[in-house]
Amino acid sequence: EGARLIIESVLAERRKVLTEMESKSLLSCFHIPITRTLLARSANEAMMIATQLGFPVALKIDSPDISHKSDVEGVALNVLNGTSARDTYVEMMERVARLAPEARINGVTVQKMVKARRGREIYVGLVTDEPFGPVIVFGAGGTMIELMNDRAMELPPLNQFLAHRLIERSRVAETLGEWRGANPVNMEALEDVLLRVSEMVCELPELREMDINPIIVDEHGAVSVDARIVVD
Amino acid sequence: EGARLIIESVLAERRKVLTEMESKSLLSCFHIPITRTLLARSANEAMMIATQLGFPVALKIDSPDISHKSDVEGVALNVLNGTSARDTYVEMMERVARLAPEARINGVTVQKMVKARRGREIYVGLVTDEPFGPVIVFGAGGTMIELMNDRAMELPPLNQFLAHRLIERSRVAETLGEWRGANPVNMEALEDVLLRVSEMVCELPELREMDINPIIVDEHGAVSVDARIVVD
Amino acid sequence: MPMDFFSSQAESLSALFAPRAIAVVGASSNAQKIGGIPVDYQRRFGFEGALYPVNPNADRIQDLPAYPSLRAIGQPVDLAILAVPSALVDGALDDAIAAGVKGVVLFSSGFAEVGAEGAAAQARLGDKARAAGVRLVGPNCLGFMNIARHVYATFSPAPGVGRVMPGRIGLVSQSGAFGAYAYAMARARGVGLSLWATTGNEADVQVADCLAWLAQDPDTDVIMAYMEGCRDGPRLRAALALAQANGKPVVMVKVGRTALGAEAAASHTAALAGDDAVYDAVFRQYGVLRARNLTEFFDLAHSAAVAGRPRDRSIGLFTLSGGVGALMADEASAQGLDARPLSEAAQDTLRRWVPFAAPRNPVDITGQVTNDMTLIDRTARVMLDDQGFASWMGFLA
Amino acid sequence: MPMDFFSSQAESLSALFAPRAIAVVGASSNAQKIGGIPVDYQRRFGFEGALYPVNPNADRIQDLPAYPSLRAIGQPVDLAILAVPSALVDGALDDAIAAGVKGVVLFSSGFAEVGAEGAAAQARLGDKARAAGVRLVGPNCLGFMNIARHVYATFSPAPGVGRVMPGRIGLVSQSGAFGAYAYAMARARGVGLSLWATTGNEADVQVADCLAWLAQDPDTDVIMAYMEGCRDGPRLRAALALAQANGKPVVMVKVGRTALGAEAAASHTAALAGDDAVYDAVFRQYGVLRARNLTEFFDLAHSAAVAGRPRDRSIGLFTLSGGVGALMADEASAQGLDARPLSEAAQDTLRRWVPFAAPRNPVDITGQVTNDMTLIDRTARVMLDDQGFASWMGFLA
Ligand SMILES: CC(C)(COP(=O)(O)OP(=O)(O)OC[C@H]1O[C@@H](n2cnc3c(N)ncnc32)[C@H](O)[C@@H]1OP(=O)(O)O)[C@@H](O)C(=O)NCCC(=O)NCCS
Ligand SMILES: CC(C)(COP(=O)(O)OP(=O)(O)OC[C@H]1O[C@@H](n2cnc3c(N)ncnc32)[C@H](O)[C@@H]1OP(=O)(O)O)[C@@H](O)C(=O)NCCC(=O)NCCS
Ligand SMILES: [Ca+2]
Ligand SMILES: [Ca+2]
Repeated sequence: EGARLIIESVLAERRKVLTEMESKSLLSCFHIPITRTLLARSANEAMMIATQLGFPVALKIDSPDISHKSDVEGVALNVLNGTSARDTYVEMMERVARLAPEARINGVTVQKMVKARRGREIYVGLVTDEPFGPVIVFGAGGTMIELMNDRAMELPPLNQFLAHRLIERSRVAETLGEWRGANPVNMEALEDVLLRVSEMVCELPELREMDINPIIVDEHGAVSVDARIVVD
Repeated sequence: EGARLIIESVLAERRKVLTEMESKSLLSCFHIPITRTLLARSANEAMMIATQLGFPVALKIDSPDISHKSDVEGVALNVLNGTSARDTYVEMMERVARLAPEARINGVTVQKMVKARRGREIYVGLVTDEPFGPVIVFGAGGTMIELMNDRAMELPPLNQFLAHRLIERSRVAETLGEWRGANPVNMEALEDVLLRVSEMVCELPELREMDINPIIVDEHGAVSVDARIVVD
Repeated sequence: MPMDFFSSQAESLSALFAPRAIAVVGASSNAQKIGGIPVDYQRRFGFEGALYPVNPNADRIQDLPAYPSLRAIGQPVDLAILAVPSALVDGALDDAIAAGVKGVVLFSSGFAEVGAEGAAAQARLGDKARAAGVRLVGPNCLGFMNIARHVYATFSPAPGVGRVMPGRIGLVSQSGAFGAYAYAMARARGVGLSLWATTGNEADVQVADCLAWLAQDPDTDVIMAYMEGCRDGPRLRAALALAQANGKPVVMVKVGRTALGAEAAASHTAALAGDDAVYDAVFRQYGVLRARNLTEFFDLAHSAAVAGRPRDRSIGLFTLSGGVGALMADEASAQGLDARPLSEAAQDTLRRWVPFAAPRNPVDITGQVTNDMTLIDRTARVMLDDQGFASWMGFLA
Repeated sequence: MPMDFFSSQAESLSALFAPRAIAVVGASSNAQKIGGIPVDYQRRFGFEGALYPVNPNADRIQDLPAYPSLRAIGQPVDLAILAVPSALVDGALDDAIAAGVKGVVLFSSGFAEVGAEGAAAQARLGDKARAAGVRLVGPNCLGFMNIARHVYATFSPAPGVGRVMPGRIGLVSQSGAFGAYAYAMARARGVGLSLWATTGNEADVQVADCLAWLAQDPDTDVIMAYMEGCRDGPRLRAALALAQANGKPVVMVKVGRTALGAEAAASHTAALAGDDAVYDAVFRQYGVLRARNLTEFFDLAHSAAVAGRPRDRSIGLFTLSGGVGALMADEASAQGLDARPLSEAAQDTLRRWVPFAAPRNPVDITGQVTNDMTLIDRTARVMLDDQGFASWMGFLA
């Protein structure tokens, strides 16, 4: 199905790292909720997509050759209106062309900003360990995750019990109940993400690495805001 | 001077906890940089102040009786234009009146959102220990700080060397150099904040607790976005 | 990994670990030489089966008739111990296969640990043994001892200094030196062992295989293991699952907790260190008790042998001194144990006996015990009856 | 806290810790009773000054003439040891002050540890002593011993079982039981002590005062301390600063690392536990070595006494077994030590001696030492010369 097609076309191009669009599409194939992400190929298209999605939006460079978008300033968050969406597109293309002249550029993705205010930022990942194979990782998300060093691990396959225990072992679990005036998060939604990642591992032996970071979870559900997948 | 006046008027009202406005004014007296924060007493005033400051802005309830503003949903971030500043004011006042009917309300403070994108969120605090007295705390800021458990401590008075060592001992120090494509932060600005907190401790024996969280620091400098001070 | 993999494994390892006839190839008349020691040990320590020294340059070795080759023995041999220089190993293995041995212990160094060429030679040995259905321990190992059956297929000087008692703890170590040191510690602490085995470069038999064998061994209740790296993740997981299913606690020292340790381990056994956090996940999954050092290794194994695994994290702390009680409380908390307080009723009982006692948990029954020694036993009973602690710990000085 | 505070302190404590004449109030003919033990110890263990038993109900105590009161002695008394029930303590202190003693050791229980009333009585005792310029150790303490001067102002049975050697380590403990256990450990480990002191409820003399005295004591090089809570933060900081200025390492056990431990400690000495992280900040500021348990307490003190504080965190690790080397590397890394590698030149030297050695750091010189014992010394020298490690650690089994 869809997932196989994505992976095969990436491998056919002799690539290993999926773009954010490709990564999110793969998550979608397994019914892991993602922020809708659309590709703009021109400044005007960026403006129109943004206006349809509703503001604020985030713009990110889309290139198979750039795996750390912020290193080339290829990320613009909180873009507030159509004009600045258009201007941001132009500036970003210029800047990236200067900083990464060799990179193939598909365009710029546009996505609605997720209100993270009452939500908690979560990390879900996959690493391939030698000698144990795939390992599922759960912990605090966001940009400071390395500092928090909050990585609970479990070997797939997961069931609901194991997924629950994996979440509980993380430090970020403390924030998932009633927390600073926010309601408890929808734990089932979070467990679902883990169960689906476990399915992905079983069905897609090509998966090597996966970082979904952040997943924003609140009382209503969980949504993956950024993702990066490596296959081989 | 100003600092004494603020503290004496708070104590005269038999209060111990300063409002955010009072706390930031106290920091200002010691030349600790803060985000400009103005008090609106009506919805229209909120709209006008916000328009002058420039968008996006943050609105927060201002009350001597509410020490955790988010518990009464008394914080609205990323307000994007004048109309929503006005509407937010009205909604917030209603909500707070419902959730904390006893609380005296001064109005709503309006401040410009600080672009934290390339900045790092820092916590600087003061605790009064029994038996050692005042202790200065430095670590990662933001809403997840308890999870990170990143609290380096030093007893005042600080000098530049001690302030530097205190910063270095924190885990967040790892992010203060070149970090994810961002330039190293202005360390001197951060050390300055610590030195000035140390001065405050020496000159204001009434200080019991202080949380400046977050201080947003980048290559250009440091600015205190939220603060809470307790005196006695 | 299907479970019947391990039952066929277990059979072939049983022939290796409980041989009726042993040959020593490279046997020496000098009982101090690597090839002389196993001959000496089997004779002195009461091995009850047949023993055949093999050495083309001698007629007799340590009062036994010597044979020029394994084939020349003309009698069934279960275990061949090879103690010849690496260049002669390949021929000796051919000889062993031709003689129909079931297992081989290969002491010789000069294989994977010395580089790519050695690694290739080692891989060929492993393949050849597997093709012939012969189990191979080593190379570059210190062999094994089956304590109950007086089998000493090792050249470690440790049993020469003094032997450990037979017991119900099995010990397997990838490193020979670590194994020898642990053997000496077991002896010093009076810990009895069933099997002691070292796996060295693991051309065939891995730590995981020994774990699985011990998990099925009726003479073993508790398993101690030392690992530097794991060659076959699924095999290790299956072995740990078997031990868990059979209710045998596994106490594990796995080096490489830190980058520096992993590097040191890798330079040593040429095994993959892997991500230590993943080992932790695996160990948690199968209830393995992980020890950080030799003291913990034996403390955990000893308490597991005496009392099994504690049911949960609850612990009652007992002391005669509030200071030591606070130290114990600190350590228990830091280790994530649950030192929950006694009920008010139980506290009242203790206060009735000793008005100045600290009766919560830690319980400090104070120096009053010097007047009344029964307080220790009585207090322990009150604590266990009241809270049903999974563990209880007393400091009586 | 001005530094001359401690020099006047030090004088008054010197009179207490090095008395020329001792009186025991509540002295008993029964050498097993709390009031009989100090009389017995001074006589048996060679105290060279005058000794006066005080007991209104006896003429002679343990072969010595007994006095009905301190005043009745009619000779100068430096130290009065009070071993009378709490109700008699106030009168005994008046008597001591009237008799012009310089210091008092007060064993009796029944003060702050039993509640508010006891605390008030204790505060009055402290005030009275301070007003009179008399130093007071206790109440609810086990007293002190000045090992070099054969002063045994204690009723701890520990020295009765066997005495520690005189030495250059001073040990002060808030808890009597902890102090007694540490005394026994010092004896078992052959660690020599200068002063041993317990402070109990600290109506006057605190752990901090003893630290400051030891920091100035010419017979003490290293200070071991056990604390449950600190009554006077600035005083403790000043004392630690003094020890640091005088170059004397302080090794500290401070209970209350965790909430549970802090609670246990508070119920014990009624002292404020405070925020443990602040203690850590204070200890770091003055270079105090914090130990988590009794083993670490003595290990740290012993190495500080032998070699002082290491200059920095660099360490050379040496082993004969790669496995143990990896264990050492793990622990060193986990403790934040810097096990930096040897230079290529030094590694080449080691490889020339032992081709299969692991020469980086940890250095594994392998079992080759059995052939050539000089390898240990030679390798250590290469390591130290090459990297100038502040610490070096070898595991030779
Ligand atoms: C295996 C090893 C010990 C052999 O070394 P060695 O004892 O010096 O070897 P030798 O050449 O003396 O051979 C051993 C004996 O085999 C005999 N021998 C020679 N050819 C033989 C053959 N084809 N078949 C059988 N025996 C033979 C020799 O005569 C000698 O007996 P002797 O002592 O009576 O003369 C050595 O190569 C080695 O690997 N040592 C390291 C072992 C180790 O550390 N393992 C890891 C532990 S963690
Ligand atoms: C201090 C304490 C030991 C006294 O208890 P005790 O020995 O049973 O008390 P006694 O009533 O027997 O008095 C002791 C001696 O003083 C004598 N005495 C009585 N009145 C006296 C007085 N006014 N002056 C001097 N001596 C007096 C008694 O005759 C007795 O001597 P004896 O044994 O020869 O008859 C006890 O009150 C106590 O506090 N014990 C706990 C100590 C402790 O644990 N400290 C903390 C350690 S960490
Ligand atoms: Ca080894
Ligand atoms: Ca005590």
